[in-house]
Amino acid sequence: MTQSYLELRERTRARDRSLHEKVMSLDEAACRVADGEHVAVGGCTLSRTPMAMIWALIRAHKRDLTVSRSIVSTEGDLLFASGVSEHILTSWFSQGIVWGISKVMRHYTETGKARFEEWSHMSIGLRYRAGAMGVPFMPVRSMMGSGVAGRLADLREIDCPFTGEKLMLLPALNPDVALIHVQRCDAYGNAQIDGLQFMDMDIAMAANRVIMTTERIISNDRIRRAPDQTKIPFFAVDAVVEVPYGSAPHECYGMYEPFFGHLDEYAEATKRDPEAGAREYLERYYAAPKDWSEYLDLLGIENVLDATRRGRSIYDD
Amino acid sequence: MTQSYLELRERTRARDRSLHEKVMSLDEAACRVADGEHVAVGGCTLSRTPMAMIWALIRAHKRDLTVSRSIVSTEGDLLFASGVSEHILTSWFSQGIVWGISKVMRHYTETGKARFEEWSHMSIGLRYRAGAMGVPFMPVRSMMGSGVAGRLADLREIDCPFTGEKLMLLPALNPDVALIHVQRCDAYGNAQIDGLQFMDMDIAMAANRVIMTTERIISNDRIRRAPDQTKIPFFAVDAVVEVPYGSAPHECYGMYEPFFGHLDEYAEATKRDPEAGAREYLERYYAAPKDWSEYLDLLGIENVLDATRRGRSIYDD
Amino acid sequence: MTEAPDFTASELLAVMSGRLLEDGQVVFAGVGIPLLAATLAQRHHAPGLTILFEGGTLGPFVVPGELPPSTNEQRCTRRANMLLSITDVLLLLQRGYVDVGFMGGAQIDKHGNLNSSFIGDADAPSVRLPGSGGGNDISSLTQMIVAMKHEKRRFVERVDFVTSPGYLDGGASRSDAGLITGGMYRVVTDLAILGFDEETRRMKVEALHPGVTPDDVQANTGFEVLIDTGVAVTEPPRASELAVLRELDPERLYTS
Amino acid sequence: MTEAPDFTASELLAVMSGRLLEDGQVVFAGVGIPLLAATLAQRHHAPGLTILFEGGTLGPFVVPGELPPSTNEQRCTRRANMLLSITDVLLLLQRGYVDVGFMGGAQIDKHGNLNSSFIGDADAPSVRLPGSGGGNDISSLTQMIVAMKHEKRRFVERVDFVTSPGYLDGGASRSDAGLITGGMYRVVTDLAILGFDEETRRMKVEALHPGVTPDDVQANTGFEVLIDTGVAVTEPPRASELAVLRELDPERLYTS
Repeated sequence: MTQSYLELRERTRARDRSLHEKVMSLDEAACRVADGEHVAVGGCTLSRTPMAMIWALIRAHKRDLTVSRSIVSTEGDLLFASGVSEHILTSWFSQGIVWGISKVMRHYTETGKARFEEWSHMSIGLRYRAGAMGVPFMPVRSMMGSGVAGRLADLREIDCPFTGEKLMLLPALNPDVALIHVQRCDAYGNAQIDGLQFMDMDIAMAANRVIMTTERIISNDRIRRAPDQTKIPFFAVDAVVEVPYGSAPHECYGMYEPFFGHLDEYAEATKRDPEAGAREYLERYYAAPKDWSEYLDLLGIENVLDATRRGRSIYDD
Repeated sequence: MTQSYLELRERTRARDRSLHEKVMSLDEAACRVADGEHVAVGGCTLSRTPMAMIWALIRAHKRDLTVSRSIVSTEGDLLFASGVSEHILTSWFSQGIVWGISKVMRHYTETGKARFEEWSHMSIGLRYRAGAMGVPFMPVRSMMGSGVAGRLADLREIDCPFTGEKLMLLPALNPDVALIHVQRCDAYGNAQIDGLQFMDMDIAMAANRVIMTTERIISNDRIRRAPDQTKIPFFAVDAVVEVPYGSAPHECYGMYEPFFGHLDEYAEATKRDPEAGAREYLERYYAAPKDWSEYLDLLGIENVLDATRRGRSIYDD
Repeated sequence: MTEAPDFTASELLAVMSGRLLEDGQVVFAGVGIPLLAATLAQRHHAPGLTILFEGGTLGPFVVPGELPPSTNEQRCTRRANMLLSITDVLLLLQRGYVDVGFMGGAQIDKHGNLNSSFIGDADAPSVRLPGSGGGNDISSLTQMIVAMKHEKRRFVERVDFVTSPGYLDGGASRSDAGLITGGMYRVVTDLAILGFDEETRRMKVEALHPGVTPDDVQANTGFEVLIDTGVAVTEPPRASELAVLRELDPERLYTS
Repeated sequence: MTEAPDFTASELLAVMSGRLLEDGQVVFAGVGIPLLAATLAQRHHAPGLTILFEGGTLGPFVVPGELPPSTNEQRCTRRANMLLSITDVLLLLQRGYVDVGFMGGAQIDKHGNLNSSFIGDADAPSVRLPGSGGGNDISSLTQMIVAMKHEKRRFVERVDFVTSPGYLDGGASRSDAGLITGGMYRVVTDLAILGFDEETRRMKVEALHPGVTPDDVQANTGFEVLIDTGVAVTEPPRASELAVLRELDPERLYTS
């Protein structure tokens, strides 16, 4: 499970870490993900979800991806329903509390068609952090004594060599690929992230490959004028794709809020027959559109404007 | 050495973590530091050194302070020469490479009058980070096999329970007090830090008490309008002191560069007879002035303006 | 209670649990009733209450009528003092900056263990629940307040699965497992406020809500619940408290 | 060499070590000659060289005539791509993002161990040196280039103290100690460029600077240095390289 240090170092050494342009299309970026890889997803629940990249992976018919994310929402349903993933590692999995428990998640996990591997929220964050730091584990004081830890093989309990206290050791997680969506980055991948950071910085530094989608590509000059605003450095990034509204129907901090109407429809459509409902949704919103703009067109310009108005309101104060 | 977790939790629980004003004078803040305590110093070498607070501690004749800092410059000389500290924990100790090896550091350490406890730079940072995270240790892959590690009792080498690799475990460091100087914070202690962060965030979160000096106190409204710019939260801060040029003759990012002329004079003055030279310097710049403004007056308005012009030039691009 | 204003069970939960939060405390609140109750307390009697959200928000003021769908959207960050990464905000619990954790619950047992993962056998569950989220971390590392509906199927002898640890098997079993801090402090329901016996760590009634009898509580609890004779009775929700609640959640998003 | 321009020993060090840095690499550079040589390489033949400084700077362009007194001042951050905390920039070494570490040295031994802590007995040193700084971390975690004056008192059989590990006792002793990555790659002096034997990990001459004989090197080295017959000779500093150097450091801050 945990990568050997020499393997991690060799994979990192082999990457092109030079300052070079890496702008490409969603489809080109999708080719950078191989079947069977571990894909870490940035953002959390309905926020800064790299939805356009997930949309592209589903359209490219990827298979057997292991997917990890702090908290999984509708994108998890769709990764199961599309057959792209049968194994998701997360701490909480449902569309969002106001919509109740995800019927799609329930259907795929309760029938054994797919696996929901549950870790505590902080333990997932600390596993990415250990991976980002280049150490094989991180000590933690939670999880002990719980059923959650009881179902996880890859844990160790130790007595602290300094204090004698009981501690849990969490294995480092170095994903094959990380998918991150940001408000802006330059053509090299230097990224600025406004508002909530979630686990994105640790995920990006831990991963062996980073595919970054961005609302806008800005100049490297602008990055260099405020280097203390850079959250992810260029040499950790392998692909940059400019995708306006790349998190829709989820939110992107300060730019647009969730498309609530659409999310209500989705919940309704997957309530009675989750498998068929999700299939129809995928057909309509994922397979049918010829590109991302057509997908946004299906969401509806009125809804785009409404989500944008609400999103920008964070800066009204 | 390492604090027990229950003791750390109890000390933190007992702190007033409510949103309250904590603005006070340098002298009042100095009363918050007791003889014999472990004081962690923010900034690095010549940058964002909480010089005004150190100046106040020396004027208050503190004794037996154990002082830790990422890299120690002239403030370390003066802590030794004033008798405030006989034990400094750091990774590098001298005024700065362009001035050669500190004669004052050499005199006090080579005569055994004071102790310079040497750790690697990253290991000090990881000790603060472990303290900030509330874990008793942090694993690291450096220090092994070196003489630096050989002289440190409080280390453990282990075989990784996941990979079998050899690792060094560094004990958490939770200082009694942290001294941090920032460009701006509000009356509650919410701090924004421009430019280089050094280890200040981890130091602040690890410490059991934080004394924050700031170039300027700003409104809580301004903090709340850009919460993603806050680097240290109010509830980790116990005292706020507004001190313009609070790092002089060192630098404060974007506001003023080091007072090079003054630092050349200091190096010259402590070259021949380090002990006497430092004593005379302390008499003139630390004991004599009636307040910080008079200290700045001794540095000279021309030099203040020159350092300021150079400091602001970082934003000329 | 005829002179008392009408209110829903959820509103009762929000009011009663909000009263447990004191000015100056730092509370780590989950979405739903906890978020609402903490915001109510902040508006009503604890203006200096510092709220933390799992998404990475420190000290916000949630705007009335703009309740977030989870604790991870920008609506949680209005007027916040600081935004942190998820890992760093959760680490504040481990470091000890938090006074109380505050969550909802799906299933709880007599020792205060919470289950939000599986109904039935974890290997072949009849219902797969959404999971821990930060629940396991919060309940492992700080004093907990839980707000939940008081139903026999939710208050069980032993939870099907321990997602968020309470006192585990009671007695000293929690600390023996390595959880040497925190623990279940109060369980607030629409019938009563419950705590835990210092020795056995078994659930006991601390106070009954107006008009509720000990038998009502026992009848809706799946295990023998401890209750002293002459136990205290809570003060019914005030009009002022309900007014704030309804201003915060006009669409009854959390309080239907 | 009469047609060659004049230069100081420090300038020779900067030019020769700068040539070892390749375009597209990520180099972790210390202050002084390393900072100067990396900046020279960036200006002269490796525009895509990414420089990291210990203070927390990623990918800057140092401004000519504004050399910093250490790697921790704002002068290090001009036109940088990112600023990180000290701990996080050093962790980039451990994570493996760095191709080469580049430092000066006070004392080195035949196995490439560096001492910047004590001259004499560590418990009663004749000279207390400034210490490791990031040196121990850099040399423990990545391939190293060291630039230093070639003097007998600096090139010793065994350093008084191992501040920054090279190959420790030679052979496999470095990896046996737990340092399974990195190691000394090149030592650049004013006389020669030296490397280490793959097997014994003993210092050997890779190339001599123009006009320098094997005897010159041995005479200035405190241990038997390996040298093959017909060893390569380096190209003398070019006017173009010296011009950049003198533009960067007009006050001869690092190159006096």
